[in-house]
Amino acid sequence: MAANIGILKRPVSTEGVWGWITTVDHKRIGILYGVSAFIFFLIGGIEALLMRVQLAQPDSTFVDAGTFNALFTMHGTTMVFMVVMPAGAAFFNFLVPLMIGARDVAFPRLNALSYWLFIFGAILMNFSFFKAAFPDVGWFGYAPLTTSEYTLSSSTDYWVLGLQIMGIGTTAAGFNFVITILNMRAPGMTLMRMPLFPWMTLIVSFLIIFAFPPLTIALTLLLFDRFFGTNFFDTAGAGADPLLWQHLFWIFGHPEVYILILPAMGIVSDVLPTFSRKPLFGYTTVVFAGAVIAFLGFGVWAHHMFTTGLGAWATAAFAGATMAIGVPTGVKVFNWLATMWGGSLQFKTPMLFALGFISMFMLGGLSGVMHAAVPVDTQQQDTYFIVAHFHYVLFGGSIFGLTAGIYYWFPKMTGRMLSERIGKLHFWVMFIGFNMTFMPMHILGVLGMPRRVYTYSVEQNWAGLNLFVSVGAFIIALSILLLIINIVRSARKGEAAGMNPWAAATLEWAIPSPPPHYNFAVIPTVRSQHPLWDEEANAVEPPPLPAHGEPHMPDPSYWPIVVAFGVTMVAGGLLIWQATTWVGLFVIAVSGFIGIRGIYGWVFEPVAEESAERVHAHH
Amino acid sequence: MRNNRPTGAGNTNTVTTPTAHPQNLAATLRRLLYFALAAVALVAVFASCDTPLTTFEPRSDATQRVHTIYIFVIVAASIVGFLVLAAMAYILWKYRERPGHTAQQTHGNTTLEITWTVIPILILVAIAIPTIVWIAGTTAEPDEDALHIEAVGHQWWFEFRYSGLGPDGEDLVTANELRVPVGRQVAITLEAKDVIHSFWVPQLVGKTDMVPGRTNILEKFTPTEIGTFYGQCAEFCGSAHALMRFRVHVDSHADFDRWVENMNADPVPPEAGSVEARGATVFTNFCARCHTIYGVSTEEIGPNLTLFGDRATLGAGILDSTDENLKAWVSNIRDIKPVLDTTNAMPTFYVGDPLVDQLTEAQVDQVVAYLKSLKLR
Amino acid sequence: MQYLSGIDDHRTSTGLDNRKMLMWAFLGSDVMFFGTLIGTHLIYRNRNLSGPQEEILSIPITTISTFVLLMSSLAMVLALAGIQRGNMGQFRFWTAIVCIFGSIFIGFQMFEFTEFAVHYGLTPRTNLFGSTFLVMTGFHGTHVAVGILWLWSILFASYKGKIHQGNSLQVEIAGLYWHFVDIVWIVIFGVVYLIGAYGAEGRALEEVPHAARAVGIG
Amino acid sequence: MTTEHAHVEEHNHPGPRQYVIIGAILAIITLIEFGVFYLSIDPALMTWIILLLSSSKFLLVVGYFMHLKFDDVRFSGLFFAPFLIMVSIAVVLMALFFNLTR
Repeated sequence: MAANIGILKRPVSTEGVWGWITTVDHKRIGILYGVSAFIFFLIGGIEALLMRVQLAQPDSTFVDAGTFNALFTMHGTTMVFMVVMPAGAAFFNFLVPLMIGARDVAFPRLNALSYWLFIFGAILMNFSFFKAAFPDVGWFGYAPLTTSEYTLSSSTDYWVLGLQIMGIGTTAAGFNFVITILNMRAPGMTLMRMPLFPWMTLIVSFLIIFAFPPLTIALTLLLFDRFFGTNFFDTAGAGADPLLWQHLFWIFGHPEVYILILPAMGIVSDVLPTFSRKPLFGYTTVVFAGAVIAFLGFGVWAHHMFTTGLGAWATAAFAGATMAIGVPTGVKVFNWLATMWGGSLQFKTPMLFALGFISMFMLGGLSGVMHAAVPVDTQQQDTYFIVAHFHYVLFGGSIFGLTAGIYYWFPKMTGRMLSERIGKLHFWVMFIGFNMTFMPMHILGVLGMPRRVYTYSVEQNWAGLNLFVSVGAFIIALSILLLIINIVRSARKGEAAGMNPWAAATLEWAIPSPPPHYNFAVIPTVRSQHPLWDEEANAVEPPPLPAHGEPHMPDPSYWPIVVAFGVTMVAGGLLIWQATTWVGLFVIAVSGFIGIRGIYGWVFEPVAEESAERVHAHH
Repeated sequence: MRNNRPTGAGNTNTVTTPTAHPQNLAATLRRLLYFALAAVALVAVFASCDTPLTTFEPRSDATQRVHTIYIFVIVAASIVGFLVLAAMAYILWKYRERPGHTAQQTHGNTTLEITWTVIPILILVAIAIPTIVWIAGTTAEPDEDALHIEAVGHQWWFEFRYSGLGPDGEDLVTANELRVPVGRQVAITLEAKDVIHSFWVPQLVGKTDMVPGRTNILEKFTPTEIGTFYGQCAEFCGSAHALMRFRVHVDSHADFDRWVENMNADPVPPEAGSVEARGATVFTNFCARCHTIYGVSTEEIGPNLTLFGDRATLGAGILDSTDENLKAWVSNIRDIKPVLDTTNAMPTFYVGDPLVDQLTEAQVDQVVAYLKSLKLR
Repeated sequence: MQYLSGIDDHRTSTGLDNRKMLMWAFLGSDVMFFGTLIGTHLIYRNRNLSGPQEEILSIPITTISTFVLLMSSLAMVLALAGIQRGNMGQFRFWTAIVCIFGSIFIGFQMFEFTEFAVHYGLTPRTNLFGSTFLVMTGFHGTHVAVGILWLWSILFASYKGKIHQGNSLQVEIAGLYWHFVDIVWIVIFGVVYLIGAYGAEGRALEEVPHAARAVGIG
Repeated sequence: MTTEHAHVEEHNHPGPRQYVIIGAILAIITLIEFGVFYLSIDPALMTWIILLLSSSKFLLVVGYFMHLKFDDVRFSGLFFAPFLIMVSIAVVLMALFFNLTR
């Protein structure tokens, strides 16, 4: 019925490259997210290594100032928006429906659109490398440095548009997971029976849909300034206040910090009980603490701006709110420790990474409390102490947590185990490399080394520590190599995982590995927080498919990628417009049409082709 | 309902993988300890070096106050960190998987959880109190006899304007090397010409941003020791951000007064026919388009160069003020510093290419000699 | 753990429809979007260095356009009430009214923007007021335009039999969006126009309508 | 399920008559706002009056036209939670930018 509306025939095959491009299966989209994030992780890592080579010795001329500034800008932007967030999204996508007992997310095609917008936005931003140069204004893009008056190249345009497109995709994903988790749970899976990972996904999704609009606005204002000559950040000519950008950016940016860390907290909260062989200690408290962190996260943005002259009372209030966030965070750490107390701890690789997460994240949290103390912040702000702090939170926290997730769920995703031997080696090399890299940065910060400097002079006496740090960075790189080796080895000769290799408690382990495309042959009914530990079905094969065959699943669709392409090319047209007006307008018009056509095609395409009749009859 | 909670290995679904042996764990912990000791030793080595931007050697009342809180916070955080890590190590050791040991199926304990909610609150309150007292202290009015200075950030150098100390009661302007007397309070207001910069002299005063369109107030400070202190722009401000440095010379009262007097006095014209005199002509014809020397020129686009011969550095504190460096700087600033080619950027004067050069090499030498001759009397 | 068989594919945990919940979540997110835009406008008030600002806002004209938008909202609920009762004629009539009123509102806005540009020389490039005001109301206008497009599409689809009493939820969701656009305007009209322009320096007294002066509130 | 749900809802929904009444109230409030604008009163008082009138219009549309008054409470949560966050943020921002915190 719908096929004749579209100019594109409905894809029917799930095989081959087109199968992946048109897929709406949450597991495949999850894998796409994961693989993309990993590729960008390598790119962002190489950027970091280049910076570390430059800083390994004083007055180095390995790269010049402009290149270095581009490197740290792209390293930050890449790691935040193209690595940790999509890596989180990879786990959301693959696991949340499995963990809550659903067959897919609430809006499978919207889910595909989210991925394509993310990847197109990321590619657009990185494309600046071929066109002008990488953006070099910092991942925070403080105005007025980003206005065309002070940024002569078009690289900042790529940065703005790329972020904007990724932001739209992310927000769409946020909507999807809010609805999925609220609405698609299996019977009996009450909110307070959900594992911690879907819980944290829910909270993160709320953060996304409420925190991204301020960023969207900030980017839009900047975009209008750069493209159409508005005055939002024109301090000299129009009397604008550059702090507007900082406020809007951090109103987004601080919740963003929790968007980056909460998924890792969710992973660890599910990994720990499995390898402690006992339930999470104080489930309700851990859930509640996550929610409180998220809520308070909207009220502390100005602590990124203590040195901008906010005024005494505003500073005091934001300092107080910031310290308050330390409380639920601390409670989580204590609850994790108490989860292990009295357990029977199995030091498998995922557990090691989870332990790495707890210890390193806690150190990052403690240094965070230090600069919540405003006087201390006047000395620490914009020094390597801050760099050390947020790498303890985002690398020691997010990356360790996500790696725990990789080792924990890789068997579920692929059906094969990763090597424990290489995995443990990976952990220790990464743990040591991480601490070698970032622990000395605390000292560098105390010794006054500012962030974002491409060079420093001999007389500063920072050379020795910097060399040490750079060596550490390469040890981290080595550990990532071990991960790659482990994955390749597993793909070739990894042992079969079976349904539940870790004897874990949650629903995703009740189905075969890798899961069939419909996830659950029959939707389970849940009676407790630990269905596979508490109930009779433990260690029992899932029921066979019912007599009427496989459940109806949504069919693949071209429209998500068509819409994403249209949106991205509108941005591309804007970029062309700056150089050649009419060509740009033409591109904008054509791609705008493609986008709108895509939306119409999407709207009038039934979710699943063969069930079109049935759906129609249902209404 | 049968409780099938697995108690470790032996579950039907478990793929048997080698579990960590206690010996391995002990060895690992031992290795970790060595690593930590090595790290501490490293800190000791590097902390003993002379690092001019260190935040740990306060030389003013302001940084001293901050330092006290800094140390308190570090000690508090270290104790908490150590205790939690120790507890974690104990738990990992005590409850490691071993034969005959099964996990206790606890779900939570309200009393415990309340306890470890209250303890962080108490610690944070203990940190919040000195913080808020300190913030309240920053709102105090400056002393009656405070030295009022306006610092302006430019891409990429610092301008310092002493209120009312200049010729005819106007501002006395200097650049990149701030001079203040010891023991007298300094009250600095901060502004910026183009993008956001940040004023920071770690040993004298914590940083505050210089925001275009705003006037920020730096924390008032009283230097307690004579000497030269290093400053650095602490907010990313474009390509040469790393090279935007400055110095603060804390002088005795007598030296400071002598400097102010000299700044205000008309410079002695160089002896006619000397190299310096020819340099002065070059200066008037070229450099004076942007640079002020009191009594010689008035444009304020570039840094004020009065008494330049007494400066220890050039180029916003990035080079020692030697003849060779100055010559290279005047010849082609782009060799030294990444400069945005805006209208306010310093031109390239000499690269040995007649099509580009505005000056000859000899003229560069002359202007270098002239600038170096502008010294205190 | 038990397995149920024959679960309805359309069952949801909360009993609420996914799409309707999506629209509410989207509106929640859009609150942040417009809140930030309006907030930006408010914090940049009175920072203009030059050029016209709030004194040029025409309250009488905007009151009329506000009224038009409010009435389109009324038409929207009447259209929904129609389709929910299976009265397609009522639904189509009121939906068309919504689209027409929405278009009139857009017309007012275009008139306003043109007036500002031609008579007062105010464009987004002129000053901060021009930038914040025009971008904010421009985004609102874009939302209105999208709503009109959406409702026209629904109206056409209803003639093709694709919108009927059975899926009136489609209309309800579009309606939620339309009402949201309306309440955003309620806020903009109150905060930006009325409070913003009240007592603005240079506001011409002639602007007070005769009717208002006649009843003594001028 | 959707149709069934809609029918259940309709029982306590207001009908076209109530909608027209609400519409009339909205129009009257708008007229009052218009009148208030031409009063010569203290700007602060005027601000509060307009805020009060606008929020009552806001609540009428949200409550009746958008059915939030009769619909599931979770919808109200999805809408008013960000609303409260945004209002608080805006108030704080205005306090900061108008230098009320110095």
